[in-house]
Amino acid sequence: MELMVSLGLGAVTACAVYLLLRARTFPMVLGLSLLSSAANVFIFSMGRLRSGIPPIVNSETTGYADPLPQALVLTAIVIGFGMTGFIMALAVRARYQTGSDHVDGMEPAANRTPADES
Amino acid sequence: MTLLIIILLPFFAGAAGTLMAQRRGFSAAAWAAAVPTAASLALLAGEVPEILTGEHIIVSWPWLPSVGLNLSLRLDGLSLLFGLLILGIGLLVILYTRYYLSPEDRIGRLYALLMLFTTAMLGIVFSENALLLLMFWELTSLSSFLLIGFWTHSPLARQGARMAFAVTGGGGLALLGGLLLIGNIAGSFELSAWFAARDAIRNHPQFNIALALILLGAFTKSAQFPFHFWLPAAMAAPTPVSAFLHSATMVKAGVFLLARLYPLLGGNLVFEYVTTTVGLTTMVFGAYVAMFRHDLKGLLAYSTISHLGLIMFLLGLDTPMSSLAAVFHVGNHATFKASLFMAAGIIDHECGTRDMRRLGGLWRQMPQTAALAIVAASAMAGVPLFNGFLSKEMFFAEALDLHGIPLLESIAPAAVTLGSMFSVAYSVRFIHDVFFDQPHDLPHQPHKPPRYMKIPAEVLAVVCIAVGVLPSYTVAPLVDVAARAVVGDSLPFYRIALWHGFSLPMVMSIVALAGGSGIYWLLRNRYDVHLHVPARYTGRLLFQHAYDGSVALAGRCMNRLQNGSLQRYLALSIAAFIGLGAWPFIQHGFQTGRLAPMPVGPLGLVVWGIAMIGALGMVWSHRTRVVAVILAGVVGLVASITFAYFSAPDLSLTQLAVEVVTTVVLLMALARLPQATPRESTTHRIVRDAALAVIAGAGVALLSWAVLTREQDSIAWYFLENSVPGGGGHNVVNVLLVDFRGFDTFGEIIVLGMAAIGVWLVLAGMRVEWPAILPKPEANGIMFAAAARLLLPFALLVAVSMFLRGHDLPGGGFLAGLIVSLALLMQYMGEGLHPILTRVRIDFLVLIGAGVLLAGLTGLAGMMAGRPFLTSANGDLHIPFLGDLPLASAVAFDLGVFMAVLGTALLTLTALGQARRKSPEAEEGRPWN
Amino acid sequence: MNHLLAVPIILPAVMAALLLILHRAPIAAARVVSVGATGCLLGVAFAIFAQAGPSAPLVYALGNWPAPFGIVLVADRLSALMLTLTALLGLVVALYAAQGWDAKGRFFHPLFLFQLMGLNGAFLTGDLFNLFVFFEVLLIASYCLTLQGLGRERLRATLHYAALNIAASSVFLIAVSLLYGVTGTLNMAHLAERIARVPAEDIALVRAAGLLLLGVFGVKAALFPLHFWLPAAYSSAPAPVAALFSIMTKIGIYAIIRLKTLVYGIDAGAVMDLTTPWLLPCALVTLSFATIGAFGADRLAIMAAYLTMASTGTILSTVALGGAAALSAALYYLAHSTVVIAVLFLSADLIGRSRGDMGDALHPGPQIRHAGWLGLAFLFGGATVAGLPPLSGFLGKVLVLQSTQEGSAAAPMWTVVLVTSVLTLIACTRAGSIVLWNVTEPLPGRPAHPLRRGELIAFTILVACSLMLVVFAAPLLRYFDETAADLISPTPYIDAVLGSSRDGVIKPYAGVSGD
Amino acid sequence: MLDIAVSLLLLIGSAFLLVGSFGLVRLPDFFMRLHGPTKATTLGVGGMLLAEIVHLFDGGFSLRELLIAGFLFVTAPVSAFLLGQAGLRRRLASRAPLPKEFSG
Amino acid sequence: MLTVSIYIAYLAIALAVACCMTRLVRGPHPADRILAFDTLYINTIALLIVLDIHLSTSLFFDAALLIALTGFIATVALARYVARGHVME
Amino acid sequence: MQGCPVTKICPFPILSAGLAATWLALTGISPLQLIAALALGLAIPRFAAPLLAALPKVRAVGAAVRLTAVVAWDVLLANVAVARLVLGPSSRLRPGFVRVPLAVTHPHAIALFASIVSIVPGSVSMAFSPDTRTLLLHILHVEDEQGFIDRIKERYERPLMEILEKC
Ligand code: NA
Ligand code: NA
Repeated sequence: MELMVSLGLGAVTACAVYLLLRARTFPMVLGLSLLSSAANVFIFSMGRLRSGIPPIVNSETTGYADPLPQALVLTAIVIGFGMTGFIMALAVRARYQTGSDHVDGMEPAANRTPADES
Repeated sequence: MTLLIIILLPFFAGAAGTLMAQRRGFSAAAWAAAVPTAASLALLAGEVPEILTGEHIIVSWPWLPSVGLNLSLRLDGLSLLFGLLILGIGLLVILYTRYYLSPEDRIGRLYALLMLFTTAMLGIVFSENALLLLMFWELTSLSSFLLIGFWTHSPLARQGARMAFAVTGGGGLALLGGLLLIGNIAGSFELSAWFAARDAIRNHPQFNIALALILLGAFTKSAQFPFHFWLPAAMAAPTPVSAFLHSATMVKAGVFLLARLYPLLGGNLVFEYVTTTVGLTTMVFGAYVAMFRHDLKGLLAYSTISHLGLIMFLLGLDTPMSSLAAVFHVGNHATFKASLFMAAGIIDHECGTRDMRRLGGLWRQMPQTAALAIVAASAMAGVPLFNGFLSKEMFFAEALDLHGIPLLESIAPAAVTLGSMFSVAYSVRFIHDVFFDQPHDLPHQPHKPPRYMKIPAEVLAVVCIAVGVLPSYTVAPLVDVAARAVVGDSLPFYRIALWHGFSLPMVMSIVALAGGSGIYWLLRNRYDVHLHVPARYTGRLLFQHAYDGSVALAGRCMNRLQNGSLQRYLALSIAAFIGLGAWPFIQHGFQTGRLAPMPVGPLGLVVWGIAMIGALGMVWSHRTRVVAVILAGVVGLVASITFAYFSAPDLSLTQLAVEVVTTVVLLMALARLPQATPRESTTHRIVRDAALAVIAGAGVALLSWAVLTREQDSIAWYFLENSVPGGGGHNVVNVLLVDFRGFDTFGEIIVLGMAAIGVWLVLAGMRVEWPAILPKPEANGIMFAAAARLLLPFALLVAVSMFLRGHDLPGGGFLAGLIVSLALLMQYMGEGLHPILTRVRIDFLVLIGAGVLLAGLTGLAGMMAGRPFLTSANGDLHIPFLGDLPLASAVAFDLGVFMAVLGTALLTLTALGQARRKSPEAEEGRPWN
Repeated sequence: MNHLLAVPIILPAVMAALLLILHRAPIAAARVVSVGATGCLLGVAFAIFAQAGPSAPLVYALGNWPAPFGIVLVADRLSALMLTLTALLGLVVALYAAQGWDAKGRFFHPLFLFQLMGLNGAFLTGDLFNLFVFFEVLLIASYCLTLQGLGRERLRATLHYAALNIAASSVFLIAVSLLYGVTGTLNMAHLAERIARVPAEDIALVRAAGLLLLGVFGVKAALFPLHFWLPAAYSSAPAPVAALFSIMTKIGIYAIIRLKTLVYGIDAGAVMDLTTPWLLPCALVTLSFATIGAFGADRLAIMAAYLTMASTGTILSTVALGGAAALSAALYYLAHSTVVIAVLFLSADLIGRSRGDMGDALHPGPQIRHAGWLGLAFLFGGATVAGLPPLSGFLGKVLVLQSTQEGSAAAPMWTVVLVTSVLTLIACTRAGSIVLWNVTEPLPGRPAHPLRRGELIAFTILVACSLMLVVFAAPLLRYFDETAADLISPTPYIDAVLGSSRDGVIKPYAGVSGD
Repeated sequence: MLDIAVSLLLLIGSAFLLVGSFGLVRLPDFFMRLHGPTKATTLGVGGMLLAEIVHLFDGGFSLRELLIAGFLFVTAPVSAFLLGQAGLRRRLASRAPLPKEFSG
Repeated sequence: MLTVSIYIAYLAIALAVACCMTRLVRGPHPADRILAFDTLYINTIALLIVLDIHLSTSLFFDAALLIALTGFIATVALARYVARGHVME
Repeated sequence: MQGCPVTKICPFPILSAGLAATWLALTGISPLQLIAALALGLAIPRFAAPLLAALPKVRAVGAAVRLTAVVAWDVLLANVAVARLVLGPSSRLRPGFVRVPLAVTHPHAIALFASIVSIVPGSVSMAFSPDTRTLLLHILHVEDEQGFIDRIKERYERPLMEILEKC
């Protein structure tokens, strides 16, 4: 099971990185969002994997999964959500302002002559 | 203390005074500058008798002992000579400046800068601490920069200023390096300590590097070939500045430095060889070029270069008398060159040009000026009875006395004679072309210069003659103590006199005078020097090309490297992270742990399959963006199931809710973006990105695999043990969030709130506050609207339940906030944003602020009780007949979290919803059809 | 219980929250709150500065949970120094922005206060994950502040800035949790102990986490090749924000110092010297790259941005060489560069504003108003940053060179530092002579943006600070030496955080509650 | 006895869940596939929820599982309706002739 | 008996998920994929319930409830987006 | 009705009861929770009132229960029928769009009717005409179009009108 989680995590990370490197804002943001999901699962996995023993203290159960990474993931999920929303809005505004959704704010044709920037 | 006053007086009294006095006119400003300078001079003069006895004074105040920087000053013969020169000529320059400047010039500024320079220059000559010396050294470069650029409107001035600063300031940094190296070797920066540790320093392996750096500093400052080019360019400065800085004083700083360090450096073969070679080359080269300058100041500049070379040559030689000659010539050159500059300034001032091709016959209009110039030029040419002759004679003698310097030994006598001939030639040209030749279209008829403008030059001319005729009664004692400060007491018996009998140097002088006059005659009549066009590849032009070229190159480099491409930045960053992460495993190898893995169930396989398909599908289909959003939802769902399966119900719930909100946010953004991604990546880029992606993915997989197979040691037991007794909750994750690590959560809701504010800010200009026509309720909308309305109260109920039980069961403020947000989102979607916003008038910003404030105040409550921030309190409230109601202060904190999350989600959704869509239909396209 | 440590975090947070609640109130109120709060922060920072010096590090256990279980705030000399710098800069920026910049965007003051909270939190926290949270606080605040006033360039720059940093945040999470996975703790002092005793088979993992953290902090510090976001973001940010950002790269440097000297600071064989093969070359390349950038810059603000990066290169290359003297020099240079870069950004703004449409572009333009004062201001900034005596830059450079004289790295270090100094000097003179001297047209009749008194006060405070770095160099250097000594031997820090008895803090995690 | 009831309900639920999802693959056009989830929802999830209710029986029934059913019964038709709208508006391929007047 | 039927249920759910994934991958139209996504949500609810029965807990109930309550919002938003090009007026 | 204290405190009695029941289902029954259920049942509708104003009033509870039973039964039967259709050869299927003229007028009643039709396997509500007088259904297998329309109107629409629109 651990191996599968690792492999899945690796696959998601790889896809995230690939999307992150795209030239348009939308896939790039999807990549960021996916990357933060991967990071979340990674944090979670650092508490090791335990099935069926949530860290809710009661008199019957004696075993509990590690609660600390869970708390960290919760924080990370929420922060990741905020960041995704923010950068998505940024992408929307950049498109509105520049007319292009290229991550560099202009269509690649114009991009080939860097001299005209200065 | 006197020394310190001498140094600081010009700047602190003079600079401030002149700036204040300039409103009252030029004379007031001049007095304000002159009085402190004169005071300094008087103070210094007071020290003369003591120094002439051979004493020297060292005073020291600690400043930064750990750095080795102390306020240590030294007054000995050498610094006395230089000090008198600086202050004396300075005083004359102040007077001269008063009449030189035009009424529109800001004389206060010029004086203030001159005063700054005076202080800096005095600082150099009086420093006993090498670092202190360097500080003043760089200050002279800075003030020189500002003085050359005084006429800011002139491109030549700006260029000259920059060039001078680049060369001398850069040399100063090299000098810094050299001094630091020696300081480190010696363990101190006090010069006396260096001299004491002379042998240890010179035997240190780093000594040669230090020497090279020091020489670099000295050569740049004293305009030695090939660093000479800044000095002619510096002639764009006002003439008083040229007279003061660029002939008499600042350019002598390099020479001074080597003289000052002579006890340490002298006799070192490298030092001797390099210095003499560079000096001699500079001397001949400068003199040669000077003959062909048409500009008076240009001629004088190259002449200065030549004479500096001469002094440098003398300093390099390892004989006591050569050093004496060097010191002597410093003084002589200062007097005649300053005088010549002043004369040139007067001519320029009265005729409107400095071009010798146009000037001529001024003997008649300004006989006094002509007489002054002839005296000074004769001194420059080395004519007997003038001071220049004396030192030049010594120079010839030294050049004939080179022993043990292979090549130079044979070349030097010829070279010095040749150089002197050139020197005579340009001196003759100066006098003849200006005062006796015929003028050619002068800009205006020359008139008599003001009386007081000539006085400084006259004083200097008198000095030239007095020293030339009666050396023993004038400067001989001063030169003697100065030379002794350089070479110590090894000075043999000698006599500075006009007549030493008929000797080889005498012959050389005669040859030089005759040959020089002959050369001038040839230049005039056979070669017609007035038609000469200066060479194209001067050092100055080369520098300018190099300068412009490197600025452009730097700009181009940056445009290529820092090219504004996020893709490149990200790729490089990811590659860097991969390298960093992989490095330890390359060093130490990769090891998995020994923990037995959990068995794989069919369920695991299925979920794993969904994850793989979802993630890979996102990559595969990312061009059709809405599909990528769907698949992102799938991946989120898998994450949620994973959390649920591996005992993290809180995570699972939060992930689910967040995923839904994220999907909606992504779609709302997508509605304002193109619907499809064009195919534009080159194969090369795709391969590169895929490679990075696969490696990064593999890395993360390996890291997690390595940890998942290892035994775990952790502090986590503490939370399980203390959650109920200390935190008052059974849900350890929630207790962690609101209590053990409540501080994280406090920061996190602030992040969240700011993210929403960011969304609001970013979209501010796109906002449609109120649509002109409210969209009509659509028939097909009633399905969703009805469901949304019906679900609202139940969703609120579920939220309340999740919130209240959160401390003991999965749930809590985050989740409740998200559920309420979703419930309201349903209303937005069902009835439209604006109708709902009018009915639910919540200011989300206030909600966020209130949430943060509530969380913060809950934390502060603990402080009121004398406990740290965020200390929780909990207990059971007993209600009769009903039972115990568990209460924890953390619930209030969680309420703050709830409010902040709610405010954030709603603000984000509202801001996105209100943002204008640019012609949605036009952009919609239908890529998926 | 010394509540002083919590104040630099709570005060700005609460004030910012209040300002959000009162966001419809006139901006004057926000200005008063903002300036007042930063003033208080400065006082508190000084108090901490005074207390952190003589005694062992101050420790504050949040929620009354003992370290390493709960989150602790720790103020040692280094933290106190950073707090003071932040507060100082905060006050200056608040004053400067209150003259009108803050009205160009929205929510300047709450965002600004949250930014200060994030900075202070990052400097104070003793917990690695909490450091992540504060990084996020200060990052999101900085994104929003960079955006103030919007505009094409800002949007693009912020998008790049945010994208790179959000990606780096994921790496941060991975690295922190990896450390937790291997060592089972998050408290930095405790991590130091755990890492020192890590079994041989875990060394690679622990180092990998450390190096990933180095990379993450390198992004914040703008260390080559992770620096790419900086020039555009800093040069397009509003001036007061850019001035505030001069402490933002320092947060990365601070974290790297902590990482190197505390978390990986105890002698632990192979794990020690985490940064060795990487930090020095990267820092030197950063310095060179940045200097070339400043040299070829076509705007004052871009030049200032590259000079920010150059200061990172100088400081980190010094830190990389290690040793108490080098650390002390690095700290002095850090303090110096924080102040002077703020000076540069502010003077670029003042000059740019007085040149009308030409702005701060390095092209001949109109005569600037108040040329004397502004010229002096720029001269001061340029001379300081170029390392001209007797200003703080000179002293910083001397200290850096002196402390890095020994060893095989000295030659490249000295070469790069000296050559880049020359280039910086040339770049500054070039910029100054173009902007201040090369005037194409006389003074425009009506000044678009007059100089305001508050701006001058803010500016003067900065200049005074820079001068005080020279005047009080001796006591400051003593402080830095002590700080460096503290950093070199972290045991007292660890003892102060963890207390004396710490057996059984870590247990094999069986997934059961202890009894 | 209870186990048998639970098993039975589980099997019924599973069967209809599978049929619903199977329809998703099997049926030829979008509009026909749209019928799948309703089956999966109603008898599929419904059966399983009943199974759990019975499973948790301890003298009284726990009714909270009914909440899931209730929410699903409210939401599933809405999802289907909006998906149908999407199909109509985008005029997806359909075996039954698409009505003109409803696709605007 | 119960165990066997639980495993049968798992198998059925696995097959159902496989069907969903097939449709999700094959499309052809985004609307098809949304439909598959929605069905996946429902299958997940079923899975969570069976897990509860299997493990005799109610750990997964909350997640199932939450999906039932809010999962359709994602579906609806997606469907409306495909239909009209936006999520809300 | 205006000013009646009961309606003022509890404007949506059925909703309140449903909420209270839901609360108890979620938390279990105890004295404390009973009070909480009551409080929330009353508070939430009041709190959400601005958004609930258009909710229809239920007039006939008995009819509602009957309708529920009818629908449950139909769902059961239809599931089996449709399962056979799905598993059988798909070429045999005759899908079709069917227009159902609506008698109910209240938007919620219309929505409820459309939902019920969707819940019962074999038919899915697709769209309303702009005047909401006609409901478009997609039928998986059309045999007797008019009979189908009559049946659903009789079995679902009439009771709905009785429950929601009898005023
Ligand atoms: Na002439
Ligand atoms: Na919770």
